[in-house]
Amino acid sequence: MEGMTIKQRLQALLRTLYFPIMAIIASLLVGSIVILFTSKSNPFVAYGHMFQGGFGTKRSFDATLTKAIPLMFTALSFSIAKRSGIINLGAQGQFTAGAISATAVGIYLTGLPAAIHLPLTLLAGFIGGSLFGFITAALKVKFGASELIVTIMLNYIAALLAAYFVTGPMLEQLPPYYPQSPAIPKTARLGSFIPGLNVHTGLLIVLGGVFLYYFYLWKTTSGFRMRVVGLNPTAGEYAGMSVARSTILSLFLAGGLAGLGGAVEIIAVQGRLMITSFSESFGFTGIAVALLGNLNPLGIVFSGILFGGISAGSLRMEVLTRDVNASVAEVIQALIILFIAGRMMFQIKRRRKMTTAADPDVQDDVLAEDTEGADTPLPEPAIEKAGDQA
Amino acid sequence: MRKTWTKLLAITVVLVLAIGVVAACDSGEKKDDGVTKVALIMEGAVSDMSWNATAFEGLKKIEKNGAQIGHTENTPVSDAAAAIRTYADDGYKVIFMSSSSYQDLAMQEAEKYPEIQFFLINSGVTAENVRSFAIQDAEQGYLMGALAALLTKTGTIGYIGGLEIAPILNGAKGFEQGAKYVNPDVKIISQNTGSMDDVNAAKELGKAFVGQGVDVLCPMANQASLGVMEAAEEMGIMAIGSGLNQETVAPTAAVVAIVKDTSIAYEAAYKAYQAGSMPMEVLPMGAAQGVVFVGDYYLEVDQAIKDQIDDIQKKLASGEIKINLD
Amino acid sequence: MNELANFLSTAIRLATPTLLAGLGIVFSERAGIVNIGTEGLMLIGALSGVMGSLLTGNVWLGALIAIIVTVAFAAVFAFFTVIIKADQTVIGTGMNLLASGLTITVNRAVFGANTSPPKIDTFRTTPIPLLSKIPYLGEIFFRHPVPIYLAFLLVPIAQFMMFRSNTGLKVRSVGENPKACDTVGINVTRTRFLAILYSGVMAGFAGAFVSMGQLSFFTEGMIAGGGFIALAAVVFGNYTPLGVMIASLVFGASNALMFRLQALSTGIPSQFPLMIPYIITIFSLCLVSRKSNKPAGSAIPYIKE
Amino acid sequence: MASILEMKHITKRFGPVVANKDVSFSVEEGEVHALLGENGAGKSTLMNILFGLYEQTSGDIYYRGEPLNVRSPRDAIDRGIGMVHQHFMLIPAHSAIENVVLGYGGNKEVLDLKAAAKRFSEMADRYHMNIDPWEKVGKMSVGQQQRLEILKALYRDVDTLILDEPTAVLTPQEVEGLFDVIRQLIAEGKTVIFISHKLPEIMAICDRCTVLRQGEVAAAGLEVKSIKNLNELAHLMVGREVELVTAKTPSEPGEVILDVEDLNYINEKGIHVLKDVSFQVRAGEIVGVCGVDGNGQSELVKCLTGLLAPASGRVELLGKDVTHESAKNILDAGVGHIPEDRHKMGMVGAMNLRENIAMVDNYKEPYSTKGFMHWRWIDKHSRELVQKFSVKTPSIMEKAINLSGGNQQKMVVGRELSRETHLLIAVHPSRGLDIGATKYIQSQIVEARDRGAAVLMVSTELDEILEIPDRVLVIYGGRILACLEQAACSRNRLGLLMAGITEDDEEQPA
Repeated sequence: MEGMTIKQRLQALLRTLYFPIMAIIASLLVGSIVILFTSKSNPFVAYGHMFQGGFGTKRSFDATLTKAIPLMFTALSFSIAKRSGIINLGAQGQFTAGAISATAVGIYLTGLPAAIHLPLTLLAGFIGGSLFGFITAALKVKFGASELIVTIMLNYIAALLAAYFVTGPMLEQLPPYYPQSPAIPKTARLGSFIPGLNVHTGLLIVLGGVFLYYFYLWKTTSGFRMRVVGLNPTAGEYAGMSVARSTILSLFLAGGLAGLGGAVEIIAVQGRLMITSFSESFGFTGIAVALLGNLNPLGIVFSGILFGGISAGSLRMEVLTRDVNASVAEVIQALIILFIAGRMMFQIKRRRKMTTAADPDVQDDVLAEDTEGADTPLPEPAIEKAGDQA
Repeated sequence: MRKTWTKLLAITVVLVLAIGVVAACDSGEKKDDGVTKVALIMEGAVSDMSWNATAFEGLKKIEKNGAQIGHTENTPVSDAAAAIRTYADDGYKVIFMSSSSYQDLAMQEAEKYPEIQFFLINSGVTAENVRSFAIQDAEQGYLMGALAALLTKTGTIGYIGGLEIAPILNGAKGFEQGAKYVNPDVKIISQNTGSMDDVNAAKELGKAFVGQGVDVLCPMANQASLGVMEAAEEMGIMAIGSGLNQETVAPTAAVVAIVKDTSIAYEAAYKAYQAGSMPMEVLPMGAAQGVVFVGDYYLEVDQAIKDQIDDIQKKLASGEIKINLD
Repeated sequence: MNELANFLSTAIRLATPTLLAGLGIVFSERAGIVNIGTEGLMLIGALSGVMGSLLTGNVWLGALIAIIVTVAFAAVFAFFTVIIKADQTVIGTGMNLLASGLTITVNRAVFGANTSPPKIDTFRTTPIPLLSKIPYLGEIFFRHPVPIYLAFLLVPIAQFMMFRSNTGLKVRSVGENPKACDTVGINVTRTRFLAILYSGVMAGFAGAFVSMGQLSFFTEGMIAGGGFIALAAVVFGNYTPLGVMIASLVFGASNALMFRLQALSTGIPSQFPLMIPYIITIFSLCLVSRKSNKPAGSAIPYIKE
Repeated sequence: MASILEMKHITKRFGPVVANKDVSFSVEEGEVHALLGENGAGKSTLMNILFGLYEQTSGDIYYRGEPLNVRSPRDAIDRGIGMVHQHFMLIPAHSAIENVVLGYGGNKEVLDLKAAAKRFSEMADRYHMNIDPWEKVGKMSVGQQQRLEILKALYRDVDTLILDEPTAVLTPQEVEGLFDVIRQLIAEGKTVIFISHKLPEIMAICDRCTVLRQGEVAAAGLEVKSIKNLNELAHLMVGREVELVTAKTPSEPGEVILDVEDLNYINEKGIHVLKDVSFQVRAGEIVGVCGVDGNGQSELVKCLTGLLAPASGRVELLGKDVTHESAKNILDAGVGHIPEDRHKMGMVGAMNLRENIAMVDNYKEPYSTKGFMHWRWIDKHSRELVQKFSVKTPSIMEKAINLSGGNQQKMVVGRELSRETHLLIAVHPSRGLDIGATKYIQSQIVEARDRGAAVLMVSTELDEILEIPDRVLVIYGGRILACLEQAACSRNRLGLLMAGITEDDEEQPA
């Protein structure tokens, strides 16, 4: 970034932010039409409540951050798989699997000091999720089964497994026998790290995860190879990389990150595994977060906070407007996905490649590859450049 | 260059909009006008025609008692704390939480808001500002089981539950004991579909039950119950409803509904709060409190059977019949 | 024996939504489009069908309204994937989320938090004269609501359309090699767009059948994975209408089996029989994925310069 | 004779790039008109405009005296213009006849493929082309596919046929067959536009020629008969004097680097693609592999580089058996590989130059230590490499797709040559490049040889094969038919061998 004038920096920032901002505006506009048609409230008043509930006060921002943590985990899960060319729609199932295994370690391996018990619980969450990721990868590598459908099916299977565990083996043996596990002991719980706020240490863990995501993909050879294979598997094979290995490793890590998220959610927020622990779609919202963040580490953090804010704020919107349903927030999140993925519609002028030679045939191929190989032509993360040049 | 300016313009528009939004919300700030504000936090949808619907009915009854009400639905456990805080910030004084899943969280949050009275539905804990009442789902199941066992001609009856949460599981236990109480030889098939939403699964399961000889079906699965009622209607057997208005989808099959009108429980709890007369122990809300009762019969049923069921209802209310939940 | 007939009849009934949606998806898949959003489209079809039936008092008009509304949403999907050329999986995921949020919002706005479903006209069982009297076979095949007959009648028609008609050839070709189609004057964008709209028609009808044929009301989230199963049925059916029918019947039968296993009260925790359809889906995918007719241009946007 | 086609002042811009600049082009009815130019001169662009695939930025087209407004190929076909593209526009999963009727205006909704096949076969007979209408295109040879493409156009009753580089994938003998078809078309009164950069072919079949250079017309409507000197034409095409021969000294072969013995490969469809392939490559020599595309070259290279597993046989590298080693280990053992398709294999378009340069050796010092990338060193290395191989790029942070084809290839060649290699495998190193870039890359390959590397060069270009290698292997149908010293090679001899005709066959033609 050396030698850039302030104007250039401003332009670069605008370039980065242009599409996300346009997508958010468009989503809010379309969302306001939905509000107009389904309620008597003024959409802008409703949005005002939503904004206030997500970012307006210290306490609402606290809720937003708490909400953002699992979303950032699932977004990381989707992102690392996507970087390797895999579409992981199974973060929900991996999240659930991680929660189950973390709960198991949390409630069965008691009597350990927190310094051992807590890391073990987190590790169990990671492994539980990565096992689910690994199953997907193995079926893809061995049988060529599409990960899209396999991951979705595994989501359902994970939910049923969770139901089985909390009604069967893990059932808390206390009348009146609620379908839930016993409470996880203090030695395996995560608490708040800022007095007076609810946001828990999971935030530090997920930020660590974001940093490792960045560091792994851009600073290590293994991550570099994963990116090569993700953008162009044929070239990866040519350069002596194994696509199968990359698929397995990335889904293993993706599952692990989602599973870690599930573990954190259980030991920091819910305190025990319940049959209704996963009524929320952490997995699919995580995809939206990843996309809005352009699979970029910093982007994931910011979009995670934004989505956390929309979720947290939608509660306040529902409460204060009294007739705008919180599901409008889901509509807005969905619209953000659509407008981000379809961001080309906001392009004012068709951008063309700068080509140094007039070779239209090559150029044609190039354009095709741009969209085939890397359907999201990803700008390099800003922090990478800063880091490298430093 | 022009592109940059267009983008700049776009971003300016956003900022203006955002400021407008913040300004808009500031104008509608709360003012305390002495009316008690009562909130209800639900895990499911109010449109479930069952558990949450009757909870919402209860809230509306509370509104008729002069309170100002607010509700949130589809609130997962992870959002419950935020919901509580939102209501607390908005000056709510009473918060009902309609699921046992909320128990841990509610206890945690209740400590932070001593001025707010919490009511936990189907929980087993209490604290200074936390009261719990336990809806006697088992009693509902007991009555259903007893009636089904009296009605059956084939000697086989079926219970279909939804998600395996406490009310559903307790209902199943009650169902079994009630059936055995009137007829120790009756064969009981009892299963859960694992979902309150998947109506079709409940319906198909109901039909499969009929294949096993079941001739009286009893659902307890919130909105999925409707599927069971439809199955009974289509297969030409009898059904016993578990909530309000479920008979509408089964005009020739629905015998009666064993109603668990939780709205009565909500209203009763609120009245006790206003009166300041709340014991510390967990309040049972069942036949004794008029929450669980046998509704109007839709079809012709022998008076003897009706009488026997009334008798059982009285015995449940008086505590003469105790249901074992272990 | 009677129980067997009942089982098969159930399998056919349960296969129908998968088959209806699958018969649409098979065309869009052949055209090179992977529509993960079918789940959402079916949900929209289910709600708009009930609203339509309530409004018009006629189930067929309701189904028509369901189809129209669903096609409008399919057009949104097509707009983003075919014209804007965005990633199909991502847009499909977005459509699912949108449908989920929107159906809740609209259902609440229209029907409110009622405790009883509104009475609507629905698809009723229509036994076919004479044929339904045949022992066993009659019960298995000829005592169903009309959409079930329609779905199965559509299979040979779709098969013929796909492999013997000009449209079918175009659809198969734009999925294999859009550029080659361009050079013989086929409008790739239009063909793909229309294929998606057609899959929208079928998804809408499938959704309407779920809410008005299998049931008689709408509940939130009622499709419960049916769209994904339909997508899997197309892969398992190796991208032919006939194959989709066989795959749908396999899934239908596995569901019917699952319910029967549960009804038998075997003592197996209920969650395990419930997993059967999902496990069969995964298993069937592993079985066919290597020797598949998957179009060469699947999921790749066509960018013409 | 009157002009059947007039293209007037055509300009086509792709963003900032001008592909055609004020091009005027006129074709008379019943002639074979050559459109001559280097790769990237704008020939294909011009024809794609005519055929309705691109829209011109400005300029007008007249066909048979009337304005021609084509929005899509459908309009062009309706007016009687057909085109056979350089990359075939066929669908491998469909049968020949399905490909032929696809998009045909006369189709009824219910297809009568039998009637179509009958008409198709009659036409094929008329032009002496033997194609089974029911065969899947995926199973056809390249030559058959081209004939199918021509028939596909003729099926639509076109009277002007554009052939875009039709000879690139044919053996000299197949080229003759194609010329016969062209002559027959002309005899029937049709018009042919023949795109090529091969001068002898143009002399052989064309009546007139128009030369394009860097998107502009260098010469219009030259009478081919009046051209006396090929160099004159070459000069027009290239616009500067070019060293047509790469400087090269006789080779001094050293030890055996690559030893291939009885290599067999059977692909997933069960086809025996490589049959008992044996040869050696020594240090300091260039061995050329010559043959028509699709005769097993691609599989041979993939077997050698560990991308495919041979069914039997042995590959030794520097005396070590590497037959079943992974691609990574083989690259590690000192093999440089310039792959056949740089877009698909050689680079990652969405990554920047430095990442592409680190792609192969990323796990080695000094690219990385213990799994951590050394971007600072890679940056330095990349800058040197860009400079040494004169890759034109704004910076090493530029994405590879934003480079021109020639510069991409230079980057790939530079990367492979800068690695420590004992064996360099170069596949179609000059495909798609202009003469300048071709000569540069060829000279770099020769330089690698002179440094003592063994080089295996696969090419379909006879000119290149005749010029660069010290020895030539001819591959046909998966077999090595002959191994010739460079001195023993001639265009005719290689041509016959590439067609699978060995000297024994010549004596007794089958």
